[in-house]
Amino acid sequence: MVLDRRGFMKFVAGAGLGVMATPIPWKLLDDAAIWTQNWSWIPRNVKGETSYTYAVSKMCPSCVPMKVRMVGGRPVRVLPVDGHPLGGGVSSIAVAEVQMMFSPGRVKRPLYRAADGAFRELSWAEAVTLLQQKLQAAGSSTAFISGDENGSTNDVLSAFARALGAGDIFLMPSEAQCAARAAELMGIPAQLGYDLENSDYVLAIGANLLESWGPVIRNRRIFRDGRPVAGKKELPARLNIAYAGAVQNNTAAVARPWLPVYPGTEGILALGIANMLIAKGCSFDSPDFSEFKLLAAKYNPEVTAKETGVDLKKLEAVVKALMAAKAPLVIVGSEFSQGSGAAPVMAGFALNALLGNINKSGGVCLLPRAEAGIDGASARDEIFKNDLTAWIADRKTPQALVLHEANPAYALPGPQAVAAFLKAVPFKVSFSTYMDETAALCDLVLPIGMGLERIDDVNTPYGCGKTVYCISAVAADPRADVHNTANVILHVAKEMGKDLGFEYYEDLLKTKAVRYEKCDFAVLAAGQAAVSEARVEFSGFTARADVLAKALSPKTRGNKLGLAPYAKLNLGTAKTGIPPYNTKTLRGTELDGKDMYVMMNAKTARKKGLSDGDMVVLDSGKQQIRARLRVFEGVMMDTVAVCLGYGHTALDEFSQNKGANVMELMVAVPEPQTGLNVWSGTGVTVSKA
Amino acid sequence: MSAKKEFNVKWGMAIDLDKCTGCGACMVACQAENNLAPVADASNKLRVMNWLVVFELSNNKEFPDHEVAYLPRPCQQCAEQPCATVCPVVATERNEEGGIVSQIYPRCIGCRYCMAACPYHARYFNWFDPVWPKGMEKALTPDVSVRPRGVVEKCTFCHHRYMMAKDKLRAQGKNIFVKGEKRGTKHSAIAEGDYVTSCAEACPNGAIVFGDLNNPAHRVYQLTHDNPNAFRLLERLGTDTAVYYISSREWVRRLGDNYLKDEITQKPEKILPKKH
Amino acid sequence: MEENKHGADDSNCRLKCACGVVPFLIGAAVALAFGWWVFPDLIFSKQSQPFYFSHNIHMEKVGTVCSDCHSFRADGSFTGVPALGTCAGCHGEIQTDEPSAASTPAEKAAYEAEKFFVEEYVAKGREVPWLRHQYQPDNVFFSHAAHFSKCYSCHLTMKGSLSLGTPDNPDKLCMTCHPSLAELDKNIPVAVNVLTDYSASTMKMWECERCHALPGHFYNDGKGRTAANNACYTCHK
Amino acid sequence: MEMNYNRPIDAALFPDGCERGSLTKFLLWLGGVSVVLLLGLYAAFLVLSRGLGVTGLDDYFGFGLWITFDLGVIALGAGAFFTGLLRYILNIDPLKNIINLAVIVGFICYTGAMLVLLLDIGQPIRSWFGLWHPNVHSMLTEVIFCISCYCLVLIIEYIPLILEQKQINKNRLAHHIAHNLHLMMPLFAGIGAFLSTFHQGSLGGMYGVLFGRPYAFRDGFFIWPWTFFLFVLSAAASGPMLTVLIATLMEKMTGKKLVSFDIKALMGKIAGTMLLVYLVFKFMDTLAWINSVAPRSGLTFDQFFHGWIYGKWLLFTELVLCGVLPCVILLYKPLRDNPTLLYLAGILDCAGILINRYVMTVQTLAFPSLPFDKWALYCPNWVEWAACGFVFAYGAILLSISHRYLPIFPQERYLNGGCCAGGAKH
Repeated sequence: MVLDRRGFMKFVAGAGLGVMATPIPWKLLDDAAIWTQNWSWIPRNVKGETSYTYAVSKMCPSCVPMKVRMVGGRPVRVLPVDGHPLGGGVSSIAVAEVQMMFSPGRVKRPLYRAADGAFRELSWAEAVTLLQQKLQAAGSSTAFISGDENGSTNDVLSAFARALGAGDIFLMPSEAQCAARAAELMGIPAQLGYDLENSDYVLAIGANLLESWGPVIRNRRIFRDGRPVAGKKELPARLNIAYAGAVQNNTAAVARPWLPVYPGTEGILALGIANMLIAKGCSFDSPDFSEFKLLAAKYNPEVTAKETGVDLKKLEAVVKALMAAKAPLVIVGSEFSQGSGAAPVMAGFALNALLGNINKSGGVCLLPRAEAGIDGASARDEIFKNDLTAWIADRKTPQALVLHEANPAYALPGPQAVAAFLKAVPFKVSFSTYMDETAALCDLVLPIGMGLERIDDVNTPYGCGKTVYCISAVAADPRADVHNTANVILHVAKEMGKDLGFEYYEDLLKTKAVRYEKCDFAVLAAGQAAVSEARVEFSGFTARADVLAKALSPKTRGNKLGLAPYAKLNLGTAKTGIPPYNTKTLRGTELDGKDMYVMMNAKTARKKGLSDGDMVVLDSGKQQIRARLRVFEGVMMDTVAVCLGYGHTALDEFSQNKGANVMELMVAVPEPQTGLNVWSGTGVTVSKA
Repeated sequence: MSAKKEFNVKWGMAIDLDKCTGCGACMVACQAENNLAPVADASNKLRVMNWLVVFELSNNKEFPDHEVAYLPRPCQQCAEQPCATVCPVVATERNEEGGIVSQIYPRCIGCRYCMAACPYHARYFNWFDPVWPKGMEKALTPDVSVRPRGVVEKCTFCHHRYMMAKDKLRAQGKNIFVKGEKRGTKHSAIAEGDYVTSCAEACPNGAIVFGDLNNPAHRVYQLTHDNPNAFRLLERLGTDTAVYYISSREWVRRLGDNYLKDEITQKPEKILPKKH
Repeated sequence: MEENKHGADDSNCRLKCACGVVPFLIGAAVALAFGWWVFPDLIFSKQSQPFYFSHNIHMEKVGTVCSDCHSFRADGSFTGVPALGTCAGCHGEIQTDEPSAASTPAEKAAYEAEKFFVEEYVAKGREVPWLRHQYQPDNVFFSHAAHFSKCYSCHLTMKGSLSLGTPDNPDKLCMTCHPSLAELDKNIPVAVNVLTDYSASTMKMWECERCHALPGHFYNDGKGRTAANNACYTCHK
Repeated sequence: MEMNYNRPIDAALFPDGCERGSLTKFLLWLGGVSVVLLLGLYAAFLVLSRGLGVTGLDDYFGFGLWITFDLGVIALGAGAFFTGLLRYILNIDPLKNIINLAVIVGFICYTGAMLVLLLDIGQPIRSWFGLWHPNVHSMLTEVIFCISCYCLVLIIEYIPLILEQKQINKNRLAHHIAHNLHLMMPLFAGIGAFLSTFHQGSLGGMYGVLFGRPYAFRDGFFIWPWTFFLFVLSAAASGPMLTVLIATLMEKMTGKKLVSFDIKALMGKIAGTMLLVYLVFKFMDTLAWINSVAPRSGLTFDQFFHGWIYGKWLLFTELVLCGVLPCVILLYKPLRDNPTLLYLAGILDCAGILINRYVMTVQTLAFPSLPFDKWALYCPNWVEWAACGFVFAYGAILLSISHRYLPIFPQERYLNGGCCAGGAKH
C-alpha cells in the first residue's frame, strides 16, 4: 500500500489519538509544571549543619555583637546576642552583614593606580613592597587617618607613625572626639560615660539616642527593658526619654516629649536648662561656678526660647521631671553624630553636675581612658586631639597618606575640597573593604576583611556606661583576597627596621585581653565581653564658662534656614554606603529614584513659597545640592532637615545615583577656644530649582 | 466561605507602636531570613518585595503638634482570610495548628486574586526572577525555598522556625503539645522564645512580641487580652487577625481602622451591630 | 478537488475506506508503543555515583541500623547522607586490606573505591558529591524527626501490615519510604528527570498523601478544631 | 468549474450568492491588521520570557488593564449566549439572522480573554491547576471551569459555521456533522446559557466577595454576592448591542447590508429591556452600598472617590450617561428606530459596562484600604495595550475571514439585491 496524503493524515490522526492514551501528554503536562518549581536559574537551598560563631560588628557604629549562623560552614545570618553589654538586638546595618560580604562594591584584590590613571591588580607581595618603598621615602611626612575609633589597629598605626617620626594621625570626626576634647578642657582625665542602664529619666539634647548616638543597640536594649509594653497590668515605665532636637527623628518618635529646637543650639538649650536648675537651687563644685552661673543667667527662659525656639512650657515640664527623677541623665550630642564641637558636651556635663549625678548610678560616669597596647603608641584620647578637618584646611600636604577604613572624601564637610587635598598628596593608600570615594582616589587600594572576616577588637565605644572590651573573632572565610591592616603595617614596619613589638595583630589583641580580669583571649574571642565597672574618681572639674561663653554665643541666622542634618543607620555608613538589603527600607518619602527628599514644615515651606514635591536647591553659599521637598510637620520652624548617607559616587549600584551628599553643604568653622572645627550650625537658602 | 477554624495554638504578634522607632532592622532581618532578593532602586514601592513593611503614621497636625509613629506590617495571619478563600488552586490556606496562613509557591499560578483581596497589602508578586548580586546567593538560608517569577508570596511568621523548633523537641523525645491549665486546652510545648520570627528577634527595641495568643503564660497573650491600648488593623472587616498593635496614643489606635466622624475609637463589636 | 473525484467513484470509495482504517490503526499502535515503552525511559537520564559504595559491607562491619550513619543532629535536623567528617572517622586511612591475587573482584573493587575515597576526598577535605535518589525539592520541609516520633508512636505497637517497625527492627520504618539498601552491594544509577531535574525516586505528593491524607490521621473533635496533618504547611516551605 | 477572471481568485470559496472584494485588497487589510497582531505577539514574548515585570502592573494593582479587558470582552461577548438563549430556547426566530455573528463575536471574545489570561497569570504552565486542584470556595474556580467549558461550547457552535463553508460542505461527513450539530444547537445554547450565566455571575462574584475591599464588597444573597447578578444582567444588557455594533461596523467596512435594521432594532429592544432590569438593580445596589456597606466599613460615600482620575464623574457616567440614557433610547421605539440613535445607544451601553468593569477592577484596588495609606495610581504600559491589541487584531482577522468565506449572514444575499454581479449560479 502506498502511503498517500490521505493515508498519512489517517496515520497522524491515529497517532494523535493513540498518544492521548499514553503517559506522554499527561506526564509532560505534569513535568512541565514541576519544571517551573525547579528552574535552573533560581538559586537552590544548600543544606548543612547549623553552627554559630560570634563576632562584633566593625561596620556598624553601634559595635553590635553578632551571633553568626553558619550552615555547613557557610555564614547565612546575623542574629542578636542577648546578655552582652552592647547587644540585645541587631542594627539595620549589621543584620545583613553576611550578605554585605558579597556586595558588588568590594575590593577583591590589591589595586594600584597605573600611569594611565586606571586601577590595575597586583599581588599582595608587590603591594606590600610598593607600600614599603613609598612610606620609606615619605618618612616622617606620612599621615594616617583611621575610620575605626574603637579598634586597636589605631595602636599599630600610631606606633608606626611614632616610629616614622610622623605626628599627623587622625580619627574621623565623631561625637567621641567632641566628648574627649570636652573632658580635657574641663580637666577630667577620663572618658565620659553614660550609665543609661540605671537612669530613669534621660534628656537627650541633639543626641539621636535610639538611632545614631553611641552604642545604639545597647541604648535601645535599655529602652526596651526600661519601657514595658503598655499592657493591661501596665508597669510604670522605668525609663523615660525626652528628646530635644530640630527633627522628629527616630528618637523623637518615641520620646515624650519631643522639644523642637533650632539646629545647632543644643549647647544654648543646655545653658538655658542650667539656668533653670540653678534657679531651683542646684549647683556644682567648680572653681568657676560663679562664672558659669553668670553665663547661664544670660540664658533666662525668654532668651533661651528666642535662641533655641523651644516651647517654654514643655521645657519647664522636662526640667521638673529631671529634678524629680531619681537618676536623671542629660546627654548632649549631635543629630548626625559629628561636627557639633566640644562646648555642647561641656554644657551637658555641667547640667549633669548640677543634677549631681557624676559617677552616680544612672548618671555620667568617668571611665578610665582607653590605653594603647603598644609602647610608643598614642592613646585614643591623644589621637582625638588632632582635628582632621582643621589639618586638611591647613593644607600641609604630606608625602604619603595611609587610610584605614576611612572615607574622608565622602564623609568630611566639603568633600570636594577634601578630594582636592587628597589629590595633592603624592601617595595615598587606602585599606578598605569597599571601593569607596576615598579608595577610588588612592594610588594603592588594599582590601581588608570586613568585620566578620577578620580578627579585631572593640574597646569601650563612646556612650558606654562601663568599660567594655570585646574581641571580634574571624567568623567567616573572607570573600576576597584580604589581609588585616594592622598585620600589613606590622610587617612593613618590621621590613623598614622599625619593629613595633608584635608580629601579628592577634598577638597585640592577646596582650590586651589579659589586662581584663577573669578574661582570657579565648573567652573573649568566643563572644564574651570583658566588662569593668572601674571608674576614675571624680575630683571636681572646671566648667570653663570662658570657653562656653565664646563657643556658645548665639548666631544670627539671617535669611537663611537652619540646616538640620540627621543620620539613619539603615543608610549605612560612609565606609559601607547603602547596604544592598537596605534600599527597601528607604521610604518613598525619603528617596524617589535619583532624587532624595529634604524636609521642612508647612509653615516654613509657605514662607519660602515652596510646596510638597517641589524640586529645590539648597545653597550654603559655597555649595549647592538639589533635592525634592517633602513637607513634613516634624521639623523645627525655619529649618530644613536633610538626611546623611546619600549621594555616593563610588561603591556599588545600591549606593550610587541616589540623592546628594549633604556634607557638600557643610562648612567647617573653628569652634572658639576648643581647637575643634564645627559644622553643625550651617545655614542654607532654599529655593525652587 | 468556609467556617472559621480554631486552633489550640494561635501564633501571633503584639507590636508596640510606642516603642517602634522605624529603624528598619526588622525589614532587613526579614529579607535575609526569607531569602528575598535586594534591588538597587527600590523607589517604586508598589513593586518592591517586602514581607514586612514599616509604615509611617502621622497625626496629621501641623508643627509643633505633630506626632509620628511607625507601624510594621507583616502578614496579619487572619483567621477569616480574604485571601485564602479566593485562591482558585488552594495555594494558600490556614489549616495547620498554629493558625499561620500558608503560601505554597509550587502550587501558586500567579493569578494575583489573593493580592486583590488582601486589604493589608501583605502579599507580593514576583514580577521578575529574583537576582542576587554575584555570589550573594551563597548567603541564602537553607530554610526557605527561593521563589521564581510569577508566584505570590507573603510573610509566613518564619514558619520554618516553627518547624525547626518542633523538630528540636522531637529530637529530645518530647511531645510537641502540653496540656493547658484550662481543661481541654493544649499548648505548644515550644518554650516561649524558642520560636520567634526573624523580625521580632532582630528588633532592638523589643517592639515586636511573638508568641501564642491562646496561651495565658505567653507575654503576647497578656499584652493583648483586655488591654485597652491593643487594637488590630481593620478589625471591623472581621478578618480576626493574629497581629495586635499597642499604643497609648488614641490617634494611633484610630488609624488602625476606618471610623465615621461621630464614632469613637474602640473595638468594632462596640461600634457595630452584632453579626448574625 | 480530490473530494470530487472521490465522490464520483462509489465502489473505489468503499475499497479505500476499508483499508483506510489501517493507517489510523498503525498510527495509534506506534504512538501507544512509543508512549508506554520508549518514552518513560527517554525522560530519565542515568547518572552514576562518584565511586563504588556498598551498604552491605558497612552494615556488616560498621553498624547494624540505619541510624548508625544516618542520624539526627541535636537541633532535630537529619544528617541524611553523612558528611565527610563522619566517614573520615573510620576512613582516615585505608581500612581494607590490600587485595592479593586471591582476592575476589568484589574485594578488589572495594579496595579501589576506598583508596579513591581516602585519597581524593578525605585527604583533600572535599565533600563527596553523592547523588541522591530521594531528595525532596526545596519547597518541601521534610522532617525525619516528625516521622520517627509521630509514626513510631502508634505503628510500633501495631500488628500486621500496620506495623512499621519494632523496637528490635527500627529500620522497618525507614523502609516504608526508602528501598532497603542494607543488602545492596552495588551503586544503582540515579535516574534524573531531564525536564524537572528531580530524581525519579523522589516521592511525589500523592505518595506522601497515602498516609497524610488518611482520615484516621486527623484529629478532629467536630467543633471545627482540627489538627489535620495534611495542611500544606505540614510539609511545605 | 469555469474560472471567472472578473471575480477574485478565491471566489469559489465565497458564500453562495455573495460577492467579496479583491483578494489583494483583502490580504493587504489582513497584513495591516497583522502588524498589530505581531506587536501583541512580541509583547507576549516579553511577558513569557522575562516575567510580568515588563507590564505596568504592580503589587497594589495585581489586576489592571488585562483583567478589565477580560471582564469587558467577556461581558460584551455575552451576546453569544444571550442571543443563543433567545433564539434557540425561547425561539425568537428573527434572531437567526444575527445569531451566527453573535457566536463568532462570542468566540473571539472568550478565546481572546483566555489568551490574555494566560499572559496575565504568572505561571501559565500551571494554568491547568485551576482544573486539577480546584478550591471550591473560590469564585475564580467557578470562572475557570465555566469559561473553559463555555469555550468548548463556543467551539462546538462555531464548527458548523465552518463546515457550512461552500467547499467544505461538499464533503458529506462535514455536511452531516454541520447538520447534526445544528439540530443539537438548542442543547448547546442551553448549556452555554447555563455556563455563561454562572461565570458572568462568578466574575461579578469575584469582586463582591472581597470583604477586605469596601469599594467592591457586596453582601450576599444566599451564597452569592450581589455583584453576581449585576454582572449577569449587565452582560445580557450589553452583549447583544456589541453584536449589533459589530454587524454595523462590518457593513460600513464592506459597503454591504448584512443584517436588516429591524433585527438590529429588535436586538436593541432586548438589550434595552435587560438594561432596564439591570439598572433597577444597579441603583438599588448603589444605594445599599452607600448606606450599608460604606458605613459598616466606617467609610462615607465621598471617601470612595478621589481627585479627577477616580472622581464621582465615573459613577455618573456609568449609571446615567451610559446607563439611563441608552436605556431610554433603546426602550422608546421612535428613538430606537433612528439608526444613529440606536448605534449611539449601543456605544453608550457598551461603554457603561466597560466603565463598570474598570472601576470594579481598578478603583477597587486604588482605594486605600489601610487608613494610613494613599490612593494608588495605575497606568498600563504598552505591553498591556499591545496584548489587548493582539486580541482586537485576532478578532478582526477571524471576523474578516469568517465574513469572506462563511455564510454568516442569512440575509446578506437578499439585502444586497438577491444576486451577485457576474455571480456563478448554483
